[in-house]
Amino acid sequence: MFRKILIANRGEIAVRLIRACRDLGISPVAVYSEADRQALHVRLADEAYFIGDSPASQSYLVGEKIIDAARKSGAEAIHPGYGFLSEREWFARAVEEAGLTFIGPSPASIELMGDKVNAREAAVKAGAPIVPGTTQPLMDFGDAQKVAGEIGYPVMLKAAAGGGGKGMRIVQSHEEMNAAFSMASEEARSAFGDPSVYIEKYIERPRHIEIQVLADKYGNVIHLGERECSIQRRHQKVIEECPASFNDPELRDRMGRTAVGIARAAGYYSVGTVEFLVDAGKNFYFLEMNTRLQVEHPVTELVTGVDLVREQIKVAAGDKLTILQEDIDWKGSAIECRIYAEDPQRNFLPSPGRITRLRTPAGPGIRDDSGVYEGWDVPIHYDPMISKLAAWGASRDEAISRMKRALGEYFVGGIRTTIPFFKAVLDDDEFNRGEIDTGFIGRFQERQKTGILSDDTLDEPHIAAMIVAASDYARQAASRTQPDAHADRSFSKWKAAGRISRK
Amino acid sequence: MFRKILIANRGEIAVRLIRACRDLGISPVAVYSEADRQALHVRLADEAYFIGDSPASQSYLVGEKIIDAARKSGAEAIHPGYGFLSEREWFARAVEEAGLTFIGPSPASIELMGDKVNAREAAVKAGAPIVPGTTQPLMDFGDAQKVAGEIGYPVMLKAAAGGGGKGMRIVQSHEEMNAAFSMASEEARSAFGDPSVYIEKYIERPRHIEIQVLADKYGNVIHLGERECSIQRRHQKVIEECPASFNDPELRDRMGRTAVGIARAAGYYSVGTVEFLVDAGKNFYFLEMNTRLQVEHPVTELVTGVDLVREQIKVAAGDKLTILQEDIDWKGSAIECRIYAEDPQRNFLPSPGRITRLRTPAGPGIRDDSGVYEGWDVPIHYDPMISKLAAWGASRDEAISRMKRALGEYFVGGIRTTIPFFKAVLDDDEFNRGEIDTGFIGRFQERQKTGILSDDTLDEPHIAAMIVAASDYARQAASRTQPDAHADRSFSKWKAAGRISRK
Amino acid sequence: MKLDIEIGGKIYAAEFAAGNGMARIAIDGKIHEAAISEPEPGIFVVLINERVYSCVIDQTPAGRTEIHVNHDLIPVSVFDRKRFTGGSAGATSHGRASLTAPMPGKVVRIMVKVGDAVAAHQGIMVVEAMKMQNEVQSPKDGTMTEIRVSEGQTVNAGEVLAVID
Amino acid sequence: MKLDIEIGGKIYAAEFAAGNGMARIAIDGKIHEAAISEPEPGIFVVLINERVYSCVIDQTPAGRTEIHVNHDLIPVSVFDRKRFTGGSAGATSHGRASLTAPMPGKVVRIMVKVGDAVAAHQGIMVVEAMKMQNEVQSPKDGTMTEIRVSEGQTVNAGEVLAVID
Repeated sequence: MFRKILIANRGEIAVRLIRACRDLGISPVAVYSEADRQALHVRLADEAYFIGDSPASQSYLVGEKIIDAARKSGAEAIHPGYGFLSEREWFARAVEEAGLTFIGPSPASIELMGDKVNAREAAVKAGAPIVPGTTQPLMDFGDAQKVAGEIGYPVMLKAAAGGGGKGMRIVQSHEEMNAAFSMASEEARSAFGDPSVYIEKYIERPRHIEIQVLADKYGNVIHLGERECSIQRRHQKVIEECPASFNDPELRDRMGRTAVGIARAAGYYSVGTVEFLVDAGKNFYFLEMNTRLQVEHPVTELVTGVDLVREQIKVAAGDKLTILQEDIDWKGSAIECRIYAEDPQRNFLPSPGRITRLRTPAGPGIRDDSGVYEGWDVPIHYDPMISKLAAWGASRDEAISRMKRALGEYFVGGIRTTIPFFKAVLDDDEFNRGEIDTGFIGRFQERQKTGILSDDTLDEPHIAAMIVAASDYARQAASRTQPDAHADRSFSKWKAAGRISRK
Repeated sequence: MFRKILIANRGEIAVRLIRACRDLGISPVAVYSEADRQALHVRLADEAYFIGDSPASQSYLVGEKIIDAARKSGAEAIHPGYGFLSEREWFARAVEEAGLTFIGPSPASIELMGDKVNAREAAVKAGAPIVPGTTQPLMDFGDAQKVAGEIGYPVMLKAAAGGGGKGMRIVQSHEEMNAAFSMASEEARSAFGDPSVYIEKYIERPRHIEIQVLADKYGNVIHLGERECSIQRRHQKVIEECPASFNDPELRDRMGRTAVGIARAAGYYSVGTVEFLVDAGKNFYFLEMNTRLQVEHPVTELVTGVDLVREQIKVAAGDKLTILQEDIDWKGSAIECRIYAEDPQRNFLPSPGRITRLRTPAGPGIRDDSGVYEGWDVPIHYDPMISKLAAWGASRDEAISRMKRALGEYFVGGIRTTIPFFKAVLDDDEFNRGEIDTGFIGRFQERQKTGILSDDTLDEPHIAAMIVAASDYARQAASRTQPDAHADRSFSKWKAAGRISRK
Repeated sequence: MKLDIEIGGKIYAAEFAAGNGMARIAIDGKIHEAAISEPEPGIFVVLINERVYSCVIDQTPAGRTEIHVNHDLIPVSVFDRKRFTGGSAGATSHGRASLTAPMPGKVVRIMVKVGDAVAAHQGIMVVEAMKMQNEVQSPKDGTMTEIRVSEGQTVNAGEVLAVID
Repeated sequence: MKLDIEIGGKIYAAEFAAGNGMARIAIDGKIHEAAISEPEPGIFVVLINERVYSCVIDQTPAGRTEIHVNHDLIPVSVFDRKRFTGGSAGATSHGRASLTAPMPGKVVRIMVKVGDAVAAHQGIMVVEAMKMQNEVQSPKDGTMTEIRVSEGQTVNAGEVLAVID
């Protein structure tokens, strides 16, 4: 086993990886950019190396600097997390050439499966059904218009190198293609350093369901079942579940065996995710394979009890899988909400800035994988996700109830987050019935609009708000006239004197 | 199902019960004493009723005030938690007479099983083996000396009305009996309002293992396996595990069936715990039954996936058990550390006071059931437990690793806690091998004493401490000479200017 | 203390008194009483008829004071009656329109030049934050008279990016 | 800045300088350099040779400053060399002994009266906190000359309860 691992990432996933290292008795080494000097992952690591200016292109995407830091620290392995360099074949190769272990699949597997275009070809060879579309990156928007004309609108543009909704665009018509194509390639370049995009037929109201696979270097491949990731806005997942809300063990088995077949065909080892679209008739189509740890891995961990990061590190160290397919059982139900620094009331506009207050939820069934702390300035340079909140329950209903409770306890001050949005989604009937597809959020937002009622009466929460506002105002007025009387916690004096008379 | 439940408790268990209410869509009502005006359980409830002065005897132990608050609030049921009034038969009866539901067993069951002396008689009738001793409260210390002489020293004095180590004393000889008897009865009176104590043979190096039972009002009784609670200091549990470290399903089955038999004989419903001593030969002896929710219930919840508080509330509402014995399976391993406001370096002396800082752990496998927040003054009046930290892992080793990681993340400033003590215990070889009995802590403390080495060299943590101390000193010196220059976060200026030059 | 309190777009005349852990507010002649305490700085527990309201006073990065009651944001502002001047007169545009940054971020592309004619909803520039690109569009037909930022520049939320006449 | 720093019972002469996110300390002629920042008030991140030390400066209820490094308590005190007077001379007892409260709590029982002869390790009173009773014992043979508390009284940690001559 490794003694020291360098974590080539930031935010919540760096914290998650640091925790996995601690659980295995491995010393975690962090890297950080200018904007992340005081980041949580730096504070929790044993060592921390500065790797450059704030934009990822000058720090977290510079493989050379990261390998250099690994060498200096004496780390034997590099964990890339997700995003950044996690699916760059050249980086995996450079790590191995530097005599270090890349904690992920082989460079050859990344090359084959990490590129969406090659992956589709490989999946077809492995017998998996696919959605019609190109298997080659498009040259320009004219090329895109030509292909789209053949397979018929609507179509989807996707980054060849990426995932997570970046560089992804639905195109409804010939006319929209020009603008959409340039936005998609620019986002792809900005997010992954590669502007290539490809195209595929857009299937309406599909479920987005993925299979988690786990494989060692000796050809043992298992799957850990599905995750339902249909709840997306801007093609980015925001809520994930395990099992899928239709909870169909027979479908799980069929999809699982297909995913294992694809992984096997790619000579795959490490953790990986095979993504499918599932239509209303439960037909599934291979979408792509993510050759890395997935953001939403916690829901699988909660339901199977398998620590995916631990297994991934062990496999990288050359251990054989000790878990067989028949050891995997799925108990209860888990759900994850991605807490983003975004304003749900302003169309999910990014909301970076200082977190003035942070109260995180806890208690039965709750797991909070956070990358921030009170007082932290969420930078403009990186992904807006500040935390992943997950809830487990013996049933889907129990998981939802616990998630609602946890969202109620969660408070983030100073910036806007998606917490209020999730509260509303979890109260939604369609959601509770499990009627989920990738169009859910759009329909949900329509329902929300019609549901808003303006109410003129002052109820008790309003009275409470008025009392607090007036108290604050009075305190400030007092401190203007008597500056010395203004203590940090001057209301505590009330407490001291505060024998509240009651009947 | 109830719409509103009054929670007749405080601290972490009140918070736990509030969360259970939220999960069931029930409105939680809190009660609070003078010292608890700003307590976390008050802040998290929907309603909060003041019930008197700080000493429990004037607030949390006054049944009348609590029933009064329940009436005013319109609650249909009262949950007593553990401790306080949870095992007082008269209180359960008064609640029912007030037309409310007591969330616990029937008054008759409490009377029969809650009193340790009656319980032993009942257990014997149900065929359970018991430890030799009295079945009647002792009159005075002379009486105690007489009985102890018959069964042979060492003996154990125990509060007839209580649990949790209060009013418990090992007596090694005739001479110690006088002092021990009066301390034990006084503690019993102070903790439970009843000075009665009884006596039993003290079995050396036993394991303290208990079985969780769950029963409805229709005669359905199941058990949820054992908890290992041998790690005790001052006869109070501090670390609990599920399963027991020897993990013996056959023994679990035998003890489980015995516990179910005892519960059935007592006409028991609700959750309850049957405690046993287990000797080296895996013979078990009935100790007592706790007719309430147990402090350490989370480890059972983590391993079985059953929410015990939810089941308890449902049973109280008249629901039939939907879980059968064969539905219960035990997955992985869980461990709980009770975080006490006590100073482990000063023989666990109570350490009440202001919590100046609080950083709680999170991430995979971690559950923190806390009753406090940063800024809270831990009162002198109540139990010193501020939180229960639990970790789940696929194996006992994984659970221990995760617990160690979580303890490393946990920081409580301003007061002393048992966190450093737990870190040392979890690093102990005997503990890791599972060589546990109720004498573990004593032996562990002896090992610790011999292991302390004085080290004269300044290593990097010492240098870091010196730098921080010097920086703080310099800042204070600067603010004395230039008061205006002293901002709240003046070191942040360093950050702003802080481009640290690196090679 | 006489105050005007704006909540939900309506302004209420209020009379407020506090002390000894209690607060009293009269609104439209109706008196509301509450126990109030501040367990953590800026966090208040308000008890009205034994019902618990956890209130947080918070400052946004833009400097605006916000109050959350049981974690729901309630927009409320207080004016001293003596000082209240009757609503802040936001200067109206009179045909001129400013383009402002919708969020903190970086200007990654400017698609027009000063002097260009622009149409309503035409994309003027793209601001990127947190890997998301947002197109800032013209609110009206007109002429680009001023561009105050350049490509690559970091901007704050609300900062004026350009002016259209 | 020249300082004397006491750590682990030993006093070190140190020279300290800080600024621009860096700190430098010379101890016994050896220079240590660190990057230092304060992400939260009172919480410092100190990087020495890229190794991370999370340091918390904390104030105990008794008012003592404490430093925790990676959550382990490290007892350290700083004296300005100019002001340092050479160790606080804790007044020795000269045969008199004070009994102090070992923790905040309530006096629940006093077992002796003024004038009583007491023996070393004899129980003098019982202080209760958090449902735990602690017997306060006499440190020596002697006579109880003063009892400063009464049964039922609340006491702070370190408060003098009684004096034995």
